[in-house]
Amino acid sequence: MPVTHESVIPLLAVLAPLAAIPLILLSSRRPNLREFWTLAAAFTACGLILSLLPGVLAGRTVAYDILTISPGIALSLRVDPTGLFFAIICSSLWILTSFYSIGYVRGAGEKKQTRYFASFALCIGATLGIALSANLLSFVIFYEMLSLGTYPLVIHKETRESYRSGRMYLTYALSAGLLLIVATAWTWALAHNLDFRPGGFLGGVLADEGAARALFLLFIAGVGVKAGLMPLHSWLPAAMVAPTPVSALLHAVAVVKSGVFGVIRVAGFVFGPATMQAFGLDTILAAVAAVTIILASVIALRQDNLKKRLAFSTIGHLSYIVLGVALLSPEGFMGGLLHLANHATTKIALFFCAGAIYVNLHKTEISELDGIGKVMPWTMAAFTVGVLGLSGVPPINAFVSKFYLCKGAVSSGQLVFLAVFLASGLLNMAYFFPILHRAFFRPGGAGLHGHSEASPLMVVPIVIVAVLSLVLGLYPNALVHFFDLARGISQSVMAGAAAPLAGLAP
Amino acid sequence: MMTSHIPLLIPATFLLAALLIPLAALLWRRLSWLLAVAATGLCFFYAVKGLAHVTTAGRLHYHLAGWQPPFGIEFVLDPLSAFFSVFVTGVALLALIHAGRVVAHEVSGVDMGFYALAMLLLAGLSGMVVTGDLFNLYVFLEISALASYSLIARGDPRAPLSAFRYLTLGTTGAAFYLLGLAFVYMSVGSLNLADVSHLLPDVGDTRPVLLGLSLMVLGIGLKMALFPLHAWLADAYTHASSAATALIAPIGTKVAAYVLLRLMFFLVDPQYLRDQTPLPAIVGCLGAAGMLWGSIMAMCQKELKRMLAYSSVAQVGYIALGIGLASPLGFIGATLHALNHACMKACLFLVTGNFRVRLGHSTLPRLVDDLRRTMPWSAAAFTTAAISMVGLPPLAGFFSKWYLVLGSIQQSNWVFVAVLVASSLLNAVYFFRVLERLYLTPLAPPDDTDVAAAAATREAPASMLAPTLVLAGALLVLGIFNAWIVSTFINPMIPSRLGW
Amino acid sequence: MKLHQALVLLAFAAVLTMAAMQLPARGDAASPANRVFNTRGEPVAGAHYISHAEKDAATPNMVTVILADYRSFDTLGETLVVFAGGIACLFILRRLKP
Amino acid sequence: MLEIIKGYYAYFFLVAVFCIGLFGMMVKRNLMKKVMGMSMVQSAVILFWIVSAFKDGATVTVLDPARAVEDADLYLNPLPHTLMLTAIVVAVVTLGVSFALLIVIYRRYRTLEEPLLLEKMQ
Repeated sequence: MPVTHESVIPLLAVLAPLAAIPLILLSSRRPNLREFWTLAAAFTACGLILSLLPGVLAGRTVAYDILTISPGIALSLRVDPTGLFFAIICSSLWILTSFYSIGYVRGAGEKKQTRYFASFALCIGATLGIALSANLLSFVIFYEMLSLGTYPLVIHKETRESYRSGRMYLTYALSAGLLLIVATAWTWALAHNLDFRPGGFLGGVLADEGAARALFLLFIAGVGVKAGLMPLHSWLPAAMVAPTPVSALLHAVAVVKSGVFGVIRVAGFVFGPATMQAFGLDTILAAVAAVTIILASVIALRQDNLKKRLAFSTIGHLSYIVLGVALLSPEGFMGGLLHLANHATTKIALFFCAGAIYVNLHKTEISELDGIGKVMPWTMAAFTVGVLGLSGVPPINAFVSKFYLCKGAVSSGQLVFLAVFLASGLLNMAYFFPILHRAFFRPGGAGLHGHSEASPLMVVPIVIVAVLSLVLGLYPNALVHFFDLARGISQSVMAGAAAPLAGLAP
Repeated sequence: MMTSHIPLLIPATFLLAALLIPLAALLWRRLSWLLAVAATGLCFFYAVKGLAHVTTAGRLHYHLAGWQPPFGIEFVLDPLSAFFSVFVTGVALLALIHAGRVVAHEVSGVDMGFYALAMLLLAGLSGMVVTGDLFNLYVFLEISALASYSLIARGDPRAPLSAFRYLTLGTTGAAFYLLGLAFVYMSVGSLNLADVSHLLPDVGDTRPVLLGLSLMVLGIGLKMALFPLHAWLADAYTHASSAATALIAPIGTKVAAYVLLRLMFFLVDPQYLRDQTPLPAIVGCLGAAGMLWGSIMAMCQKELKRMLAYSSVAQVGYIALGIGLASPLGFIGATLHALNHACMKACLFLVTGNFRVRLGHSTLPRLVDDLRRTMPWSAAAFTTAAISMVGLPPLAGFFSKWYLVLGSIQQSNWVFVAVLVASSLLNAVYFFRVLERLYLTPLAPPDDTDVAAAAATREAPASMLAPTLVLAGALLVLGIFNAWIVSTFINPMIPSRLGW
Repeated sequence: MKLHQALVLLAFAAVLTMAAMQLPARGDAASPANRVFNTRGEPVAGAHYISHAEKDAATPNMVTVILADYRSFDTLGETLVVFAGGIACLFILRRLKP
Repeated sequence: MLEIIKGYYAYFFLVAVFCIGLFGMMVKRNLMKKVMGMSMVQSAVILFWIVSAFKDGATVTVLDPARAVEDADLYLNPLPHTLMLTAIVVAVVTLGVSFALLIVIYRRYRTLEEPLLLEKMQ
């Protein structure tokens, strides 16, 4: 058994963004102070999360029970490798996004900025809560908070289109949340336990195949909405009416990855690989994910709006992770986890670029991008890094994860899925490369005269994420040991045993 | 010792206040309000003290005039009645503090009558909660009913007619209760609740008893606005003054729900009832139907009070659904939802009162987003309560639904689960509609006069704002500490025959 | 619509009649409400009042004794109902000066 | 058969009165007639209780020196009588309040016919 220590650090990490909300609201008349609170919370949260890393690498698990929320069930946080993995991604990217946001909302002259920053903090707090939840009910509670917190961001522009998207988002998210609540209640009725455990805890209690499938489908519908699994995805392209930093962090990282993280938790920590296999649940999940990958890539080909194309690309890449989990092989699982991190850095770079182009040149359509590579060289260089990564070109980080995903497909003997991965890689190139072509090799129009790079508040974060993608591609274990963590997690889940992470510490 | 008198003191204080208020009003008009608030505050204090005593030292029995139970009337403070009296008096206290300004604004000139009737209403409701005698319950039921008919009769021009309808239906409900009680009395020979429940197993032919019980449930269902007996509620709540609605809506139906809990869990063996008769199933299905119907009707309303009234029909359905499950989890869900809904509905109606006093109306299409700036606290309280009604964690409303879902799943009642899910979504639809109006720039340009009115208005005065915010805060506290509430107060009240 | 309601009421009346036939017959001195001891051997309220009223309250009319002593709280409630009715009429009927 | 009629005719009669009252409340369009129906319903219930107090060969509940109080069968059951005193008062007061409401309605709309009322309210 791994040793579990009690510590308030996870609680503080979750509370840091939440505590920033009243401060942000109170200083609504003083923008600089308000932004200071956002940054302070971002650095605090990230610092607290990173401070947990050495312990987790050494095999220690840190937990904190906040209070009992239902007889027998506590609202509790626990820092296991999986949760920490996700928390690191979110909290570190929040810092970059905060800088970028400041540049973006000021540059674009957005109204109701206080509401924007407050909701953003709420979303991050909820996402960290999701990452560090120790059991399903805590997960559900933070999941619902996230749904609610994202709504003001989606309707931020307050246009007819954004209202429609906001309602759509809320309908999808709340229905999904309710299904998840039902699934959680059902799980509790079956197992009288909701604590996540590597390898799952439903193994012995599920007997009936129909019930197992129904419960699994409830779960997948619940988390699949946020994970953009088809046919539950249509809110995501619609939600692209939100300001770009929101699309970047929330609709490419925090919100959608919470859904994917939910799939990982459900598949690896509630059902467990053995149960999944026994009832054929892996096939269901893999089929859905494979269809999503291909369809999303094909649809992306036809989008002219840059953010919409990125959105469909996101849908496809989220399903990479889901498919990796559904393969039920250690390499696949590990590849999925790595893709969780790698897709985050690359996709956020692409969204940041889209936002910089919008603020600087007010262009949103791909057909308008001719020649902007010369006007915004840094931005478009970062864009290129992201595109290459997502298409699976070494040495960008997403290549590593795709490699492991393919390896997983091979080792599980399901070559169909290998074909899916490869075909999707080609499709990725097909919908991304024309953008690069336009940006660098077509002559720009007259509208580009007199424009140069966006504000440094935006360009610097863009360059940082691009460099990050490159560094993580060359040294997958750099900085925060993502590689070790992912390997440890996948071993522990596949072995169904306690985490054999001890000894991996540097 | 004062503690042993608490069961009597709660209704008696209200009665005394009701008698004193007409006299006090002769001296100084404002005194009637002060007296009403003071009496309710005192009763709240007694109720809290009683609850503390019941939790630590066991139940309190008070034999009026010293006659032993089957012969005299008995007041009982057991975990269930102590719990209900605390939140009924607590919510009433906040509503009455809030009522001070609203009454002056809406039913000015008859404030003495308002407060005296409010005291009689509370005397009746708290008496229903503490009494252990089934006929005495009827007497208190009628006191509270008469008070609420007349409270509702003042308001906009249509109020008297809706009050009249409420009166005829309410009286019929009481007649049903009394007829049912006649059946029970003739088959058992006692009126004391505990005595009846202890003699019932000896009754050979239970058909008259069950019919009597069904008639009583029917009568109480009318009072509780259980679907399809809810016809009186929407009109009554809409046309009455905001002060009367805010007082009656949160607690009136809850006390009826309390009586239903008493009848179906304590008068008869709930397990026998569930396994041998369709009564709990019927109550549960009516509750489920009410949840859907009330939510759908609420979606169609343009007037905030009317929307909230239909939402009450839906929320009462949740309680009925929990009662219909006839299981420990259902019991917990129903009891907790009664508490939560009392707080949520009170908060929502108080905010409606704030709008009415400041804007002069509470019509949905005329609310504009300037209110967000001019009445920020009222809007925030409304948001909190609305989110809690939708059932999002960590606010209180989520947890009662959680227990109801758990209870339904435990019995593999998937229909109820589906209805709970659907009704929550419908709640979201109509509450977010209001929130959009409060917070977002409207798409169609609103009426200029409405914009001007909203821009010129100010936040409600402290005496109205404070109770609203206390209730909104309570929702968060109740949500976070729900497990404590369940294990400390609700678990001890679950009847032992239910096997928990 | 009228016919519909009448039919519902007829069905209701039939149910009530059927149940009433299971009740003790009118005038049955041994019915649960009228007998002296119940199934558990404890005294039943109705008969207890008959035999104890004179002793307890020195009043020959048993109904009076119950009304004013054993169950005097019901009577208090009754007077309060009258009081409530009075206040209610005041509240409802009072015309306000415009 | 005769036995049943002798023992239960009062109940049958009262059930009929109860339902007629309900029918009146449901069907009549005049508010005053609704009040009459309501009153019938209440009276039926009150009489139902009174019937339950009857014992064959018993006398009224006032002490009779010729009859020993120790034999409870010699006196009617006093409890339902007492309870119904309360119920009658309640019924009367309810009637009074309903009249007050009708007065207000009549003052405002000059009619008590429900369809007319609803028309005037539009």
